[in-house]
Parts: sequence; structure tokens; C-alpha cells
Amino acid sequence: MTEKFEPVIVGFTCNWCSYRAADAAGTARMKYAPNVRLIRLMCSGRLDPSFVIKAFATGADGVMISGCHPGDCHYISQNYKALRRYLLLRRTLAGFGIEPGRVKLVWASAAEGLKLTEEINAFVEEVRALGPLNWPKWDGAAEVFESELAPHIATEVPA
Amino acid sequence: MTAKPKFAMYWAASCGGCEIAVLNTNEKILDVDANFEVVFWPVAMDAKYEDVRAMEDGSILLTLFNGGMRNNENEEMAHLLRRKSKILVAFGSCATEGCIPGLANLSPLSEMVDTAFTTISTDNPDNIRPQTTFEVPEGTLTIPILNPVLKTLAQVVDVDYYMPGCPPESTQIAAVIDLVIQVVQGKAQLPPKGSVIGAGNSTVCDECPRARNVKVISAFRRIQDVAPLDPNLCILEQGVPCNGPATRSGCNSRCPRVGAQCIGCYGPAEGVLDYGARLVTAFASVVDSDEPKEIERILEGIPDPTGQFYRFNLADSMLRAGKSAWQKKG
Amino acid sequence: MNDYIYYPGCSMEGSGIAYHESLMVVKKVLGMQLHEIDDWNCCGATEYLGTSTIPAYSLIARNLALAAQQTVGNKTVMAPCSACYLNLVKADHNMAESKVLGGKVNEALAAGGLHYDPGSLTIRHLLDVFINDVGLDTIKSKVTHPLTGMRVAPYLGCMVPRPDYGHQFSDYEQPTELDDLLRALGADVIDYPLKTECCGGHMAQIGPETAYEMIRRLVSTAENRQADIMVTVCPMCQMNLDAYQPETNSFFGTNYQMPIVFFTQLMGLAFGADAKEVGFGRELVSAKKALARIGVAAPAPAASAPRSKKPQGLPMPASKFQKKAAAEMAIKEGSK
Amino acid sequence: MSDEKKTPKEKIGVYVCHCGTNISAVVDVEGVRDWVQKNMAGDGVVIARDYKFMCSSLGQELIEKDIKELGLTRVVVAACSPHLHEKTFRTAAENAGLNPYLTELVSIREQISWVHTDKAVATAKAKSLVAGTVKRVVNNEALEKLKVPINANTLVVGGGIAGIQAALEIANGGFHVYLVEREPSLGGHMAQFDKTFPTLDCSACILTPRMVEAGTHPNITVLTWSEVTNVSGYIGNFSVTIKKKSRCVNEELCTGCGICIEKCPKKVIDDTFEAGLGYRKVIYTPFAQAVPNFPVLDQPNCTYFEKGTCKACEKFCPTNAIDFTQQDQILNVEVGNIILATGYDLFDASRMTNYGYGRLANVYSSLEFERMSNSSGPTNGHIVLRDGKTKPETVGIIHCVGSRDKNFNNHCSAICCMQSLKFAHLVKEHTGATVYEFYIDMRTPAKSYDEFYQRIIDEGTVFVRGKVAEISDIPRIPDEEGKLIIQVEDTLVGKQRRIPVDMVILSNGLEPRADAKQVGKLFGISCSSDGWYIERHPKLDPVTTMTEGILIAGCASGPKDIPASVSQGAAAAARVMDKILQKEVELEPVRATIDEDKCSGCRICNNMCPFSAILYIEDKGVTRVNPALCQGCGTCIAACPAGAISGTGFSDEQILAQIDGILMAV
Repeated sequence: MTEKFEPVIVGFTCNWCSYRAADAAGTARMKYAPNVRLIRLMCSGRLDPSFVIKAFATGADGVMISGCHPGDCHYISQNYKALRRYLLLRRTLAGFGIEPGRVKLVWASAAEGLKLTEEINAFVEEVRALGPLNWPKWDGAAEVFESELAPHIATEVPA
Repeated sequence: MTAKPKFAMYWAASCGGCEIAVLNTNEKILDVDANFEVVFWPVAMDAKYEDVRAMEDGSILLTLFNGGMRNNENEEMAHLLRRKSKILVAFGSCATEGCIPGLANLSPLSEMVDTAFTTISTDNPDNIRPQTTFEVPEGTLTIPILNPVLKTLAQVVDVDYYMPGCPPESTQIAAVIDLVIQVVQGKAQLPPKGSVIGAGNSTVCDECPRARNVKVISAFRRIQDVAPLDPNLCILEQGVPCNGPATRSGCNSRCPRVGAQCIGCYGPAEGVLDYGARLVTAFASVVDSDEPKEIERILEGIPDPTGQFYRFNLADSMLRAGKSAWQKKG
Repeated sequence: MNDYIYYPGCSMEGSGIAYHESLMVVKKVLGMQLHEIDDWNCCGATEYLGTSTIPAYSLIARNLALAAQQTVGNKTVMAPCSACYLNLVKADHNMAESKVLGGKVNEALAAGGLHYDPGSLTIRHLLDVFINDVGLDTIKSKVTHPLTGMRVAPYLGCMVPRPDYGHQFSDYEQPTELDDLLRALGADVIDYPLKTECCGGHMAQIGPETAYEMIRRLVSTAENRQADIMVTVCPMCQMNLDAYQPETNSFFGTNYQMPIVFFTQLMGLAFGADAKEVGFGRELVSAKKALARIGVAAPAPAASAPRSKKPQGLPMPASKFQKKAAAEMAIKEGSK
Repeated sequence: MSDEKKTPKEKIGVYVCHCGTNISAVVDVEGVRDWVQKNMAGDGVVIARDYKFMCSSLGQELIEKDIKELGLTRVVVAACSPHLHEKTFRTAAENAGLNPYLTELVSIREQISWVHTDKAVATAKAKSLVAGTVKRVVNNEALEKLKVPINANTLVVGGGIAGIQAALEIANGGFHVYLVEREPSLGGHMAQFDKTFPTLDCSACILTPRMVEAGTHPNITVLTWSEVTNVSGYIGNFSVTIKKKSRCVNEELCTGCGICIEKCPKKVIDDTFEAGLGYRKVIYTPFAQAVPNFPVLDQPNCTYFEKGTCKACEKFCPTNAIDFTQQDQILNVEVGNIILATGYDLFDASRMTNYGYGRLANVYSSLEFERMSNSSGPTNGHIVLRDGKTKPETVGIIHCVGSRDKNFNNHCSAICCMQSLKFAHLVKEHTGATVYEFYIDMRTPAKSYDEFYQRIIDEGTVFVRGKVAEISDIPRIPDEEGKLIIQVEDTLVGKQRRIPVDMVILSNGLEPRADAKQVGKLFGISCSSDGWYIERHPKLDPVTTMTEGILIAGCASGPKDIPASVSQGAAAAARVMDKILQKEVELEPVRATIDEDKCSGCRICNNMCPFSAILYIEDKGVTRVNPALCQGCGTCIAACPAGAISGTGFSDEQILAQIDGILMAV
């Protein structure tokens, strides 16, 4: 593993602020790390924790959630719900051994193309530092790696 | 063919509660005997695996299979009974979603074995551990090999129906037995393959008599710390993490009715992808603050979120196991 | 609550001894416990930071490190001297801001087997402690000899309210805390707009003319507004205005006789201590006249013109503080 | 997962755009096309094409042709941001008979070719994004836009010039308007001004006719001394509750003769209309031309309400219109659209203690000066010091007070430069005093504004470029005795200067209304972090908001001068009339729905909706969503513990499939 690890990150944006921030970054030709692949939602409040879990279970190394700044939500206050869910989800994922650092909540207004790209670059580095997650694809593939693990520590000689 | 249809029941990694639940159907058990020939039921009658192997494939009409896939013996029996049965029912929480044994998926196998063989509750001064093989004059003895993570029945073999609950409610079992008998007598149709039987489609709240309001939670507390618990008000609204809102109905809200929070043994509601995620989002959504610090403070009230939200469903959740359980060492 | 880690600083033992003496009296009355930092050293005053950064910060941080070691539960360091206060709070803040600086300073401290984690202590000025911890109500309740009739000019100098890292003061330009405190003592506090102007600092040594002009401005304004006495919270201010007043007079051919004392000295008097006990007599410009005012019936202050039915001229807009007071009143009313 | 085995249920066409070379320069467009063709057949991709400009009519025809000939049931276009061309391609598909919501656009320009450089990496990312959208679109459903009827009445909140303009436009268009104003009279800030820049025509002279027209218009119901207390409903169908505060004056009987005002024995400082510079009676109309001209009784200050005696007004009223027992009135009105023209608050200069406002007598706020220079103001137009007599000989005017200052407001208040120039002119005209203007930058962008600036220069006003540090009354030299000294760094000379003056006029900035946030909540719109209301689009849609049917005009969305406010009032009115004339309005069908069999009535979702679209049906023990109120944010969907709520356009199935797609090995 000499070449540097390129994390795969799924990003969820709201339709009104952060997705437009990405548009703005594009229009302004701001260059940033290509590791994040965005999925557009109407609002960060739409973000169902299942989406984040699904992303990790399907091979993502990190997940970025982005929405309008607190107080600026186009649906008045829904980004606060996103904030609450994000905080509880991180605690829950920690129980699975998924570092809280693999999920990031970013506020970016439609005008903040630059901020969004900076946040993305920073997050990519943070996840790179955490290393690959590669969660097992349980179906089929799982059997293989289980057999590797199988004849297990039970064969310990009595002390 | 006047012979009675054959019935089997087997337990893999489970506590035996499911069997007791079946016996709790009281007289109904006589109908089973009247309508079926019980060919294999380790807890109730003597029969050897060889007898089952000897049976014709598909010769058993109905097998109620409880318990999770903890080791290769469990898996072997799952494959065997799948071959031999027309209708294989994942019976009870362990077989459908892993249940309590599934919680071991959060830690490495070694830890589980240590817990079993070296904690204070175990009298094992010489720290003796089981060995997979052991030589005796008669030859080599082997014991089953543990899987690194516990699997549900459906993760190993094709399952026809799922019957949740830890254990399934006896009334529900009776109803299912009735149904199968009716089907045998040609009086009824089986539900589509893969459906959940012996349970509702909504969640526990649907059957819960407690009054409920718009929810706003400013503190989570353990039920014993809420004194007195309002007997008529939604338990979650009183700050006690009750899994009822996300848990499949069918138990007639047994626990909330008697003043205990639902712990989720009936698993996710129809069509839900990840049970725990539903609780995460539901609880978080009604936290009464927009201030990160304050929110964190409130969330401190749930000391073990993973355990709280995946108590029964872990092995069947999208992530299925904690990193430490499957990650290769070094 | 009333326990503080106490950093006196050099002036409290020298030029500002009156400050020290009066503080000792006042703290007793108010039941404050001051735990002096053992083996504290000079804070570097106002120049050192400007000349060589790391050594200067290290010098300051040593005190913080010691303080942190010597804390018994309590985490608040109190400094009566403005310069000391500002240096300590600045070091703490900047070490936290810049990891580099923090690292270098701790390297230096390590040589002496010391270490300081920025942010682990709260550093506050005496005035802030009186206002926000002790509280005006308590102070009022201890007043036995109100300073009725004494016209006082409240002067903070520049270092306490700026930059005010802890946001303890009501304003950067016109903070009213000292006014409120002196009013609580019964004194007749004049509107003194130069509260936070510079006293000249060390200009008195390196560029006297500049300093004289600044001193003249401060003193003359107090004089023009019929102040009997000027009150300060800072040893350096006190020193400059008091010690250099004669020079200033001879430089401008004026004859100001404005006594400059520490606020704690007046607190002492109001609490019933005798003048000597709280360091009176140490000031160079005598405070005799001013003291004479207290107790003896003072001439009624220029009474404001009787309110005529027909309002005179145009009404004034309310100031920030009148508004604040009004708002607080409203809340009080509301709560009733 | 295992859908490769099943035969795909949809026929999908994928179209990759070169956008000239905007995309193809960085993304291997053909590569993407071939990859999709090869790897996504199992998902139903039957055709993948690339084209130079998909958005061109030829590009669109390409899609339409395939839909017709290959019977495509889904379309994916990989090109620019959906915010640019989603509509274009959906319309194209619709023309070919495919429901528009079965077409999806993937942004491989804004999100890839414009922001990445490595061709291989960019192409790989393009493949995964397209794969995601292909898997997503399979789960798209055909949707129909919702249609709701429009109530032809309109509510305009705020009786300033913007609100008046909006109301008149709509009323003249033949539709009814309720014009609600918090103060006793229409007019707003403009009524307080003396002259208006740059033409210097008298503010009252141009405003009064409009106020009168609004006040007498058959299609306008003017409700002054009134506030909106509740709003419910949605575009086309709002029901609004308005509190008409008690005037203690019976409007049927009152003739507006003004005798009560004359006879009232008590005077109080008028800190609203006279900006605290003058006095008014306790029963009063804010100014002579007030519309309506019924007086208002200031109950908290009224001697009768304090002591139970006096009643002078009642005694002398010729028509017995005074009614001390009058109660607040609650009115309910039904409207289809709402225009908020709630204006601004003046920055409170006393917060800038270094300028001494409130401490130094002769420091005036801009509104104080407006009133002073107004011939109907407290000084009858005489410009004098606080003593009420002395004329100033030198006057300093300070720009950007509370604006362009990170301690207070970052924004430029837009009107202050011109306002200050106007002040300079008025001071010279009335007093011939020497006038200094202290500015950071001079901003005179609009029509004939800069000419006005030149004129003021020619009039001999002295311009000093620099932000004033302090205004002090402490002299340093004899010349400064008894003066206000303005301490400033003259950035053109590069020197600190101290300029003694007799009077200082602060050009206060404009701030959002103190209660903007609450009002926003009331109407279901939001403020940006600086407190102004957010427009749907700052450039292309400045008078509408994210909430359908709620429009904004004038300073509610940011500082504006009179012409800009008037144009916005008119623009908002035009938008409203366009909606009214359509008779019904189409709403995006992105909506949440609840499966009542699955819903257990746990009520977790009940407070998720800021648009109160979610209602709990007590007797059935289930929750429902009102599709017309629903704005489609999806927060309730994500909240439902039973998975009983689903959302069109962004369903779980769509998003989960998209995740599978973008994480496909490429």
C-alpha cells in the first residue's frame, strides 16, 4: 500500500443552500478534492440516518451532511432537526466502531462555494487520516472472509 | 395419503423461551398433536439428527426454527431442516433478527469467549477453554466452531415466513397454528412467501392505550428514576426511551400496558430497512433544543445508544456487526 | 465563591502600596479569601511584550503555571493591577489562540519543570470581581459611612476594559462599572468622559511632554467638572496622575491639585475604616480637602434647574445605559 | 442488490453532454457513455448517447425521438446543474409523452469538469454519479402537479411607500387589498422626511397624494393601528387574524376635526414620528396629513386612564366620537397572497458610545435631523442646537454609523451617502454653516445621484475620507473649547485630524426590524443571518420567498432607497396579480404522505412541520399531511419511526438506490 489512500465519501446536500454552494463553486471554477459524491435532498431535514448507515454498509469511508446555516433554513428550522439526528447518529455509530470523524455536518449557504470546497478538502484529509473503512459486503463476499477468521481462538490450551 | 402432515421444531442459538411460549398455548398444543405428526423437537421428544437426515426432502410440512446462527452446527441444522421442510418459519426474535445473542456482534469473538469462561460469575480457576478437537481412546471429539458474527436464519438459508417476538406471543402462535391447520384442511390460503406472520403491520403505539401528545423531550431518564410514572401517559413523553414507536405491533403493547418501556423484541415495522436508524431519528427529532451543547447534554441520557436501538435487531441491521467483530487483527 | 488565587504584582508592594493596604481591609469586610500565588514573579509590565515575545510570554506564563499548580478547587486568578491583569489574560488567550506560541512558551516553562494549559484558569480584574461576583447589593449593605457629598471622577485607564477578552464590562469606551460601584458607596459621581483614555503609560519616562499633555487633559477635565477627587483602578494611572501632576503644572503653568486615589481606598472609608488604615496620606497630591467633604454637610450640588411646564429646548435621546436601566426596570416591574 | 438477475422493469435512455468542451475537456464523455451502456444494461439502460450540446433543440429532439422510437420509460441526462436545465429536459420528455418527473439530470459540469483536473478521476466520478442517478430514476414515479384555487384578495403588511405602492397597483387592477399598518397612519418612514434625494422635492408633497388615494380607494381596506396576529393556510388560501387596537375613538363618528387634540392638556415626547425630538399630545394624529386622520388615544399616558379624571377630549368632541371603553377588535380575513413591506429600523447610535449619541447634546441621529429640517417638525424647520435656539456654524456629518462595521452590521445601508449629501445641502441652505462630510467610500450609483454629489461638492461642503474614531467634548487647545471635536484619520492626507464643530449629524444605518424573526415565523418565511428576509433568488426573484404566496417588498429584504422600494412594491403586486389571474396555482408535487395503516399515531412527527401541514386526527389516532400546505422538505419522512411516511420525488427507494449506484465499482 505505497500509493495514498483515496477515501470514498458520500455527500448529502440540501437543494437550496449547500447544493447551490456546490453550483457556485463550479461556476467559479474552484478546484477541490474529487472524493465526495453528492446526493441532492430537498432539505438536510430529509436526511434519514438510514442513508448514512446504508452508505457505510455499501462501502463509503465517510459521509458528509450539509445544509443551510442554522437560522437560514429555507424550511425555517429543519436543519436543526438534522443537527439533532446527526449528533445522536454519531454516538450510535461509535458503538459499531465507526469513528465519529467519519460523519461530518457542514453548514454552507448558497453563496459559500468557497467554504463548501474548504470543508470538503478538510474532511477528505480527516477521513484519509482515519484510513479505509471497507465494511464487509456480507452477502456472499462475507462467507469468504469469515472462513479466514473461522477456526478461532477457542483452541486455547488450558492454563 | 391419510398420514398426518409432519411438524418439526428446532432451537439453534436461543434460550428456550420460544418453546415455552409454544407450550403456553395450553390446549392449543393438543390441536398440534391432533393435526400433525411431530417428527423432530429436541426439547420435547427424543430424536437424532440421523433420523432427520433419513427423512425425504420436503417431507416435513412445517418447521418452526428458533435461535440464531452462532456456530457451524446451527448452520448445518438450518440447511438440513430447510431441505426437509416445505414451510420453514424463522420463529422468534433470535431466528428472525438475532436478538440478544446478536449483541455479541459488537465485540470480538475472543471477548465473548473470555466473558463466558473467565468472568467472576464463572467458576473456572484453571482458565480451561474449550478446544475444537480432543483426542480420546475412542477417537477424535470435535465441538462446533463459533461464527465470528452471529447470523440470522435468513442470512443462511431461504426462509418462508418470519414470526417475531422474544418470545412470540402465545395467542399469536395459536393463531398461526390455526391458520396452518385451516390451510391443511384446504379452508385457507397461506400468506405470500417472505411475509411476517403472527404480528401486526403498524407499531406498538398502535395498540398502546396510553395518552400521547406532541412530543418534546428535554431529558432522557431511566424508568426507575421517574417516580411516579404517569400510568396513563406515553412513556416516551415522560423521558423514558421507549422503543414502541419503531417496534412492530402484535404483542398488544404488553410492556407499556404494565408500566415498562418497550424494548423492541418484535423488531422493525413492515418495510423498515434498519430498525435502529428509525429510533435514532425518532428520538433525536423530538429533542427539545437547537443548541449543540444542550442537545449533547440531553443525549447523555441514553448512555448506550447502540444497545438501546439495536438490542434485538443488531444481527439483521444494515451493519450487522461492530468493526471489532469482523476486522482482521493487525 | 469568595476564594481567589491572588496575583498582587510588584506595584502592590511599591508605588501602589495604598492599593494593597486598602484591598486588605476591603476583602476582610467582604469576606473574600485571597490565596497569593507562592513564588510569583514580575509580569513584565507594558514594554517587555513589545520587545521580545517568547521570553515575555514565558515570564507571564510562569505565574499562570504556578497558579494552576496551587489551585485548590478554585480556578480564578484575580489581579488588582491593570497591567498585570492584562498581561496574564493576554498570555492565556494568545497561548490558546496560537498553538505555536503555546508550544514555545511551554518549552521554556519545561526548563523550570513547569507547564500551563491555556484556558485552564479564569483571569479577572478586581473591579470585575467586585461587580460580578460580590455584587453591588452586598457592597451597598456594608457601607456604614456613605461618601455623601464627595464629587468623584471615575477613571479606569485603558487596560481593564480593552480588549476585555472575558466580556465582563458593559462597554469598551464608556464602561459604567466603576461609576456604579462609587455610587453604591454614596459618592456623587461626575460624568467623566475620559474614563478609558490613556494616562501616558511609560511616556512619563521616555517622552515627558507627551505624558504631561495626557495627564493635563485627564486632570483638567476632572477639575472643570468640579471633581474633588479622581479614583483609579490602576497603579500606573495613579502613579502617573499623582506623581507627575506637579511637573505637569509647572510645564503648563497650571495649578491643579487633584488628589488621585485607588477605588479600594474609598471603599475602605465607606466601610468605616480610618483613613490611615486604607493608605491615605501616601498620595503626593493631598486628599485632605476631598476627605473633609465626607461626613461634614457638603454644599448642595448645583441643583438642576426647576422643571418648568414648558420644556426647555429639545429633548435628549436616551443613552445606551439609560436604556439598559429602563429595560431592567421594566423587567423588575414585569416580575412584580 | 440482486436486481441484475431480474429482467429490468424500465427502459432507460442516458444522455451525456459535452457542453462544448466545458465537460469533455475534463471528462471522457464517450468513456462514460460506453461504460453505462456496458455496465448498466441490467438496470434497464437500453441506449446511451453523447452529444455536443444536449440543451440545444437538436439535443432535446434526440431524447424525444428515443422516447418515441425506443419507448423509453426513464431518461437520465448527464450535463449541468439541475437548477439550470432540469426544467428544459423534463419539458422535452413531456413533449414526447413521458411524465416530466421520470427524467433526472446529473450535474457532471458544476460538480466535476469545472472543479476537478485529473481526467481519469473526473471520468470515474462522472460514471459513479450517472450510475447513481440511473438506479435512482428506476424508482421515480410519474407525478402530477397539484392545483389549488387562488383567493383574489390580497393582504399587504406595512403602510410605508412600498406597501402603499403594492396596494394601489393591485387595487387599480380591480382586486381587493387589506392594507395593515402598525402605526396610527400610513406613510412609514417616508412621511418623516423633509426632502428626498436627489431631486430635493418635498417628501410629503409626493407621498400625501398616494396615501390619500390608498385611503379612499374602493378596493383597499386600510387597517392602521393594527397588527397581524395569526396566519394559517397556504398560497391561494390564507386566513389571517388581525388585531385592530383600540383608538378610543369611534371611527364612524369622528370627523378628524382635531379639537380633541387641541384641548388635550398633556404633552409627551413623541419618540416614534418625531424621532424623540418633539412632543405630541396624548390624543394625537402623528402628523397633519395622516391617513386616516382619526386620532389615537395613547392610553398608558392618558390622565383619565391614570387618575380617572380629565376627559377633556370627550367634553369638547363635537360628535361624541371619544369612547374610553373601546376594546381591541379581532378581524379575520381570507386572502390568496400576502405582501410583506415591513420596512426597517434605524440603527440605534447610542450603541456606538464613542460617538456620544445620548451623552453629547449636539449629536443628532439622521431621523432627528430629518424632523428638525422638516418645516412641519418640532423646530419648524430651523436647524438649531439642542438648546433650541443657537444656529450651528460648523456641522459634521458622519457616514456609515452602524453600517460597514463588523462590530454592528457588515452591510452597506445603501441610502446613507445620498442622505448625508442631502443633509449637507439642507444645512447650508438653512444656516450657511461650514459642513464636513466624513465618509469611508462615496456610493452614489443610481440615476443622477452622482450629479447630486458633484453639486454638493460645488456648494463647498468639505469631504474628509476616513472613519471617525471618536466625538469628544474634551478640548486640547483653546479653539476646541465648547465644541464637539471629531477625531478622524484623514486617509487622503494620511494624517490624524481633530475637527471642532458645533453639531454632529450621524447617518444611521438601516437595520432589520427588531421583531423581524417573529414576524417571519408568523408568515412562515426566514431571515438570513443578518436578519433581513431571504428572497427566493437574490437576483432573479427578489420579491418572492421560499413560501409560496408570501412576497416581500421594500426594505424588508434589505436597505433600499425610495425608488427601489416603490419598484419592488409594484413588482410584488405584478406577481400577485399574475397568480390571481391564473385563478389556480400549480404546486411542485414533491410532497409527503402518510400510510394510515402503518401510522400508529405515536405523534413523533407532529411538531416536525413549520408549515403546520401535519395534523393529528384524534378520533382515528393517526396523523395526516395536508398536501397543499406541505412544502416537501421531507423532515417528517425522516422522522417517522414506523417508516409510515413516504415522499414523492425524493423517496427512500430513490435515495437508497442512488447510494448503491454512486458506490458501484467503476
